Amino acid sequence: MSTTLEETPLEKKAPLLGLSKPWRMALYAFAGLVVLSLIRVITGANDLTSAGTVNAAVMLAVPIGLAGLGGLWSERAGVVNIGLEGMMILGSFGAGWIGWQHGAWAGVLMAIAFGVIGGLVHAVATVTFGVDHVVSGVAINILGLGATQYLAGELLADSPGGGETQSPPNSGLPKPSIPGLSGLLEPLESKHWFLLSDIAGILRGLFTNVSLLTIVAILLVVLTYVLLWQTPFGLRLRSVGEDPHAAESLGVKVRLYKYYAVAVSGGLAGLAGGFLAIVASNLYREGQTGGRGYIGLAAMIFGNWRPGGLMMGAGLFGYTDAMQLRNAVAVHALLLVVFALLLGLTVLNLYRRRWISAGVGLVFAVLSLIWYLNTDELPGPITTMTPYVTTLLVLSLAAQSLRMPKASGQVYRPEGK
Amino acid sequence: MNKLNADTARRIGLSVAAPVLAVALSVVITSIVLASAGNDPVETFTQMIEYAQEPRTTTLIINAAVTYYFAALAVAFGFRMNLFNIGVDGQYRLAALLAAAVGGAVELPKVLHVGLILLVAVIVGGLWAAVAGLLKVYRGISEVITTIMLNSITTALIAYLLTADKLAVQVEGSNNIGTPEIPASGRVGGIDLVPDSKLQVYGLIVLAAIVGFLYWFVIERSRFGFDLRATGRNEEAAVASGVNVKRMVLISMAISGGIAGLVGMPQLLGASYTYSLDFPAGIGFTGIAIALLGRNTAIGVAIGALLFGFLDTSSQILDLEGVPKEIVLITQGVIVLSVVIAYELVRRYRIVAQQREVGRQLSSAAGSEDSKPQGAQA
Amino acid sequence: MKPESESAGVPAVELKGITKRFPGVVANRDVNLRVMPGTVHAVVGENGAGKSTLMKTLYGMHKPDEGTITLNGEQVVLHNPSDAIARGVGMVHQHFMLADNLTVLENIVLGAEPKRWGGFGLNRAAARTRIREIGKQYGLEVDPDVLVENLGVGDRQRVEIIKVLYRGARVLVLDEPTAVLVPQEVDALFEALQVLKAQGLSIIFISHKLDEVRSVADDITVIRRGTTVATADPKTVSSRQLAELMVGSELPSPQTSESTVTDRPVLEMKHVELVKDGRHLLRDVTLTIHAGEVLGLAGVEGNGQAELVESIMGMRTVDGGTITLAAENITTWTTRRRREAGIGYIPEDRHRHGLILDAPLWENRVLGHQTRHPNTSGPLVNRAGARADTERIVGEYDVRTPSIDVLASSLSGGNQQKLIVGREMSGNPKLLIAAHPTRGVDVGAQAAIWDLLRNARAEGLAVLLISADLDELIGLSDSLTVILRGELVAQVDPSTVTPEQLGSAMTGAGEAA
Amino acid sequence: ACGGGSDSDTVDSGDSPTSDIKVGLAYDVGGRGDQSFNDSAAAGLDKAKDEFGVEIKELEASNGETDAAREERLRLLADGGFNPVIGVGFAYATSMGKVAEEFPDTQFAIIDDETLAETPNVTSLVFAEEQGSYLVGAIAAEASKTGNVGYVGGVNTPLLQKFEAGFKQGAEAVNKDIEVQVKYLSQPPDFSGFAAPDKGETTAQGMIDAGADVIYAAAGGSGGGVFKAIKAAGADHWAIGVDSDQYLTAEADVKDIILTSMLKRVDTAVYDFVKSSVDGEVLTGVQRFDLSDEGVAYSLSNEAAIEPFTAKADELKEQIIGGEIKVSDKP
Ligand SMILES: Nc1ncnc2c1ncn2[C@@H]1O[C@H](COP(=O)(O)OP(=O)(O)OP(=O)(O)O)[C@@H](O)[C@H]1O
Ligand SMILES: Nc1ncnc2c1ncn2[C@@H]1O[C@H](COP(=O)(O)OP(=O)(O)OP(=O)(O)O)[C@@H](O)[C@H]1O
Ligand SMILES: [Mg+2]
Ligand SMILES: [Mg+2]
Repeated sequence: MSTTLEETPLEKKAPLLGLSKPWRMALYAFAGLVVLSLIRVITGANDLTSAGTVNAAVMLAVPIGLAGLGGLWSERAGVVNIGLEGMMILGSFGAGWIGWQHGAWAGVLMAIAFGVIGGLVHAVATVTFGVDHVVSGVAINILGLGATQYLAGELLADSPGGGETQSPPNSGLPKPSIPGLSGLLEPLESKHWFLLSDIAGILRGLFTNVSLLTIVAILLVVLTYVLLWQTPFGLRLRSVGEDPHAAESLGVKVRLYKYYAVAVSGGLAGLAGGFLAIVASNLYREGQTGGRGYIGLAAMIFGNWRPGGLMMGAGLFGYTDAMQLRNAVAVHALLLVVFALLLGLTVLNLYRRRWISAGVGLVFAVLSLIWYLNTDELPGPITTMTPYVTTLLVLSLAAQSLRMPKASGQVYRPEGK
Repeated sequence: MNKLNADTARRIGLSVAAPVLAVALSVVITSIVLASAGNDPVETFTQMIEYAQEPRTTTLIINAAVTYYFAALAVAFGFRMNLFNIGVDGQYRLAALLAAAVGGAVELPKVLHVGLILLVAVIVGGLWAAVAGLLKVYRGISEVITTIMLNSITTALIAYLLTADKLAVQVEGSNNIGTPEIPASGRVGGIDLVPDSKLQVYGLIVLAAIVGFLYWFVIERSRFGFDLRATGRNEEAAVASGVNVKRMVLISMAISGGIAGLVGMPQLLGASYTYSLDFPAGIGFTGIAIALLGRNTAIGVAIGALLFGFLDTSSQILDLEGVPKEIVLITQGVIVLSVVIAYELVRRYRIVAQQREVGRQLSSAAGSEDSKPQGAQA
Repeated sequence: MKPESESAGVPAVELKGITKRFPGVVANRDVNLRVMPGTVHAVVGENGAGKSTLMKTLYGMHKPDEGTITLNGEQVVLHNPSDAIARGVGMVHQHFMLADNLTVLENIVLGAEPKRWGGFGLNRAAARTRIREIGKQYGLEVDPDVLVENLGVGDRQRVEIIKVLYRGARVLVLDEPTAVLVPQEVDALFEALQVLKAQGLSIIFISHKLDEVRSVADDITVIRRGTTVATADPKTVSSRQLAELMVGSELPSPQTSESTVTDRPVLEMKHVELVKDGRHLLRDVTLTIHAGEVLGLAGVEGNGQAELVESIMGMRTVDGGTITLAAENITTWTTRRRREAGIGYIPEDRHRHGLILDAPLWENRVLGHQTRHPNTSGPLVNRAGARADTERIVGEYDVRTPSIDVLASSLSGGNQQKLIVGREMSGNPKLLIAAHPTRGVDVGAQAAIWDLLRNARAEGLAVLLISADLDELIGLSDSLTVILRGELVAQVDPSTVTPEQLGSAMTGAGEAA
Repeated sequence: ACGGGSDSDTVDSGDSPTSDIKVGLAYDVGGRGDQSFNDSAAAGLDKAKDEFGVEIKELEASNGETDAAREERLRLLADGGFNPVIGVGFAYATSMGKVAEEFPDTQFAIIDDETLAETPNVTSLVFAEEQGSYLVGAIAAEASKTGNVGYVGGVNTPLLQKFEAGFKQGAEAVNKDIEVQVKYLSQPPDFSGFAAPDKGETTAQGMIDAGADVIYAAAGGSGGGVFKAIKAAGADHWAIGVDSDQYLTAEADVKDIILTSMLKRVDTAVYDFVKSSVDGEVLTGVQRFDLSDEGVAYSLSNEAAIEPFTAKADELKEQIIGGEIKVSDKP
């Protein structure tokens, strides 16, 4: 018999130039690089693609990415995790507290352990007691803060070089480079040639002074993809986030998988905190996380609950944050990048016949160009907005096809309970 | 009817059970934490309670609660239709800054002056929140992301505006910087609400009460509130019933932001008269916890605000007595959790009870064939 | 009717003395069921009779309070679905148990995944091969790599069955599998069942459609109020007799009496177009419904019925054409304004579109009538008015509930539906859109709803009826229109058409011929 | 102010350290153990306690708190018989104004604010940060080979802007073509800029990449990150510390790149104030600590490194003390 599927074909976007997805992404990336390079050459803001920027971007992106990854694990199993921030705080404290006494790796493990504890509290509340996920998350944020401050008072107050609000420094972790690469690329980068120097800069930034924990973080993203999308374990975990009753009817132990997921989520958030206290700086400090848990959550939504997208979200955030911290001139040049981006999107929207989006995009494009042309540098405070404004801009102009796991945020009650 | 009385008694019993259970649970957990670090829990609680009873402290608690109340209502308003306004923090700070700037720049008759400041605050808060609403409605971006981003953008914006060549004045000899002081006509005097206290309760407590009442009235009694709650509970059904969800999102976000705009007002008009670097921050986040604690109802939120006010204020005495005052944060977190756990347990019990009732009615109906049991409680 | 059959051999399934109590309800009381291998065994009964509960017991989803389960002669205790699956019992639930955002393959293998990488990885290739094999073997073909959300109901049904077969089930429980299928799909399903039967599988089949039951089943067990009251021989029993066994009352029929159609048009749609991303969801739809007329809209799900309804309701903006209600052009009106102008709407999915499950009944009464007397006065909700009117509906429409303060979620589906019907009939509507008004509703409630529709029609209401139940459609409609790929492709006369003819028109088979 | 650094001995040191004076001190956010501003105050208090045997009570502030909370903190101290009561940080200005009125017999002191100069029982302990910063600015310009120096501020407040202003003027006094890169790590009320070594490092790295070879880290706990970046940049790159002598307090592996530190002797101010109270001649009014009394200064502990620049710095110092150079406190 005929199926309805053939009669009502899927809504598919016209694929650009008939390319498959990976190639399309590569094409977009390359086009982006060309534009960036062009703007760098025009404005002379060499920091746009310098090794230093890329390196700093990675450092700033990792904790956000890890927190986001934590959010992803949890939400894929249907549990919203607003408590990432609290779990990160716990992690940073765990790392700082143990790190200075027993070494950085011990600190990392403690960060994960503390995060897992936070995750388990969340799991008990949301899975066992069926508490609203947001409420539990908010409570965990308060608890994470309170517990660390309390513990710091008890455990760090009399430590050498530490105090109630900070731990003594730890030894940190090695930051290896690919030998010889930097020397090879640096001359090329410093020529500031179109495209070639940019590629050299980016490669040099990516492969020199990379903390071991950064490598771990990237492996975790890959591992997450493999685990969640290529194994039975992952299928079960995701099914729990999509339709727990269907999963249950096939014998999947729904609550158990939720527990796994939320515990891993906590561990990853804890690791994100640990990264701050071991790699980004080498001590715990009160207030160190600075809302990165929330940003991680945003990066996860930005990335459409997928590891790859999440990495892009965190990367975008890290890149723009690095830019504003490092170089005011480059931030100013970013206005031109924004202009180019908006213009590109406008063209795309015209191609797709989305007239209103195209119009709005064009207006903002022109505005950013005018802004660029009429200023030499952005006022200091304004530059600190860069990552946030960019995120909003990209989100509001990109096509919206975000889809969260269907049962995310729903309190699951087993059949017959 | 006897059964009715029994029912009412049980209902009241149940609604009291949850909070009592919750408070008990959080006291126990806090005590364990305290005791494990060698602090005497009984003594600690006694100190806090005794301290809270001093007229001066009572006043402080009420004042803290007034501020929290606005914040929590702002968050709760969004929650009632499933909007998570994490941006109350940014909204109130921006609103307070601009309201302070306007208030400090003009001289008007008292009522007009105060009214103007409040109006500016509400409008600024509302518009700033509406940005998130617009992005949600027209670009489909989750308000969770936008409001998080807007909070940070607000901080940068305020830093930009709060300089001597923009909205602020630099007082000689001060390392602070703030907007020009609001003249007397724009201030709201305190009220001697607590006997024997030299301190006064914020005059804007009256406004808080009014807003609380309006909140209840609009949500529970008005058509708009019905639509709002319907949307929050089943958006698709609301759409089918004729609710324009996009409009509702925009309006609710704006109203939530408008209430958020009032958060800074007790402080601004009743105490500091200027928006300066040390203007209180982070109240928006406390508001989230209190809204959830108070289950998004006007009364519940008021109680939650008082509870948080009590904990925050009396933490000071702990410091003086050498007990780590961070314990209060732990108590707050535990309370939020245990309240919802307690409510959840009671809710489960209630549903089971209700289904049992329906089941009983149905089987008795089936037993007597076609007799209809409807309207049993008419 | 025949006495307890004493056929030879070991039964595939034997349930003895099963009792299952829920708080306040005895869902099953001393139920006995005996299913022989290689047979289709139908279980029938009213809504809430306890059929699903019994099946869930057999599937290990809950444990019976009393009684025993014997599978192939071996008495077993099932702690969870995995136990049942391991013993060859598979169940297709009344409501689809499929995760929309997972692929067909993922839905099928979930919980019984083929492994690779030394047991660590998910072996999709092996799964794909196996699914194709099953497809060929039983005639249940479906693309393993599409997302379930893109499937129509027929395909979903097949996925559910493959899911069970994939686990090597020998006993297949189908809980109301045909409620949402068109006749052709039902035929296809029954063909598949014959293949399964021939291979020695046992099938337990639950349905409210008694004709189907008689045509497909080898044995029938009737459950009434939680207990088995009779078994019947499908070859000898009539539908009417079966129904009487189920409810102990006369079988209602959807036959309309004489026509009440007037020449006063209520709803007119002219050349209505609905386009999304360059694709026509509705194309040149033109129709008229008169006062006192029931217009039946037949079509396979997903051919534009929902879009048509949503266009009339104003939940979608049309891209062309006009919609007129009682001579007023309402094309650009909001949903609320249209409702105020007199459109009632019984949505197809009551839980999603019709009710707020965690609100009390009286608030659900207000829903959709937020701006109208007696629910509201001015900008305020009139609680007293709304409550009084809810009492009226509960009384007039026989909604069985202890109080109007209970949550809508505590009512059974049939009673929820009656509440919705009552609500939508309130406030003198001119037009009623009724989408699947009796879906999943038992014969008793069904009859009541049919009566209500007939009465409304007699009072001059125009009704747009959409139903997958072709008997209902043919029986109630004054005129019938077939929708296919967003176009109205045929007009048929309900007094002469048969369900089979209608079915072919719906699938375009008639068109091609 | 009464002269002398923290190492000047006092007459009381020989006596048995008991005193019936109770000193109350209310910290700024961060509290004791912040390795920065608050710790400096704590050091002065500890010293006074050791030497005079005064009883002390320290209370902590919370993030984002209201004036009412600060008020209550001061009140609790005054009410508890603590006299004098010290408020660390300008945030106490408003609250101290009110509480001082309620307790006219208690002597209060506030650090970093002089708006209460007219209140008789409040002593203002303020510093000429711009003067000290001027000197390290000059040193930075002298030490820079690239003609490009950096200023990393923790949080963008008027107080930190004084550091920036002094640094710039000092640098320009030595080399009028010098390029001074300026960056604040956070904006109030986000005070994380004092606690974000990672951001300090990123920012410093950016400044170095843009040509800076000497960076002044006026960023509290974030300074550690700046030192790391300078260390990583290799020879001929210098960092300048702030508040305390960071050559002595920083982590061992970075200390050698700390050229000098701009000392802001909060400890001295607290100590002197408590001492005056013990002595029965409590300091009142505005107590300004500047170059002339070494309330602000630049440190000499990295002897070999600073040696080439002391001559010029000392010359400028004399000119400032002598009034020939006026250092503005606005950037
Ligand atoms: N989990 C449960 N908790 C409490 N009562 C339940 C539960 N499940 C079913 N019931 C009750 O058991 C009775 C039998 O329900 P069941 O779902 O088995 O009916 P059914 O025969 O499948 O009806 P339908 O034809 O509508 O599917 C119902 O009256 C219902 O109230
Ligand atoms: N999980 C459950 N817990 C408690 N009661 C339940 C549960 N599931 C169903 N019930 C009760 O069972 C009754 C009937 O439920 P059920 O969903 O089987 O209704 P139905 O008549 O089959 O409706 P539908 O036609 O929508 O399937 C309701 O009264 C409901 O209260
Ligand atoms: Mg059923
Ligand atoms: Mg049912």
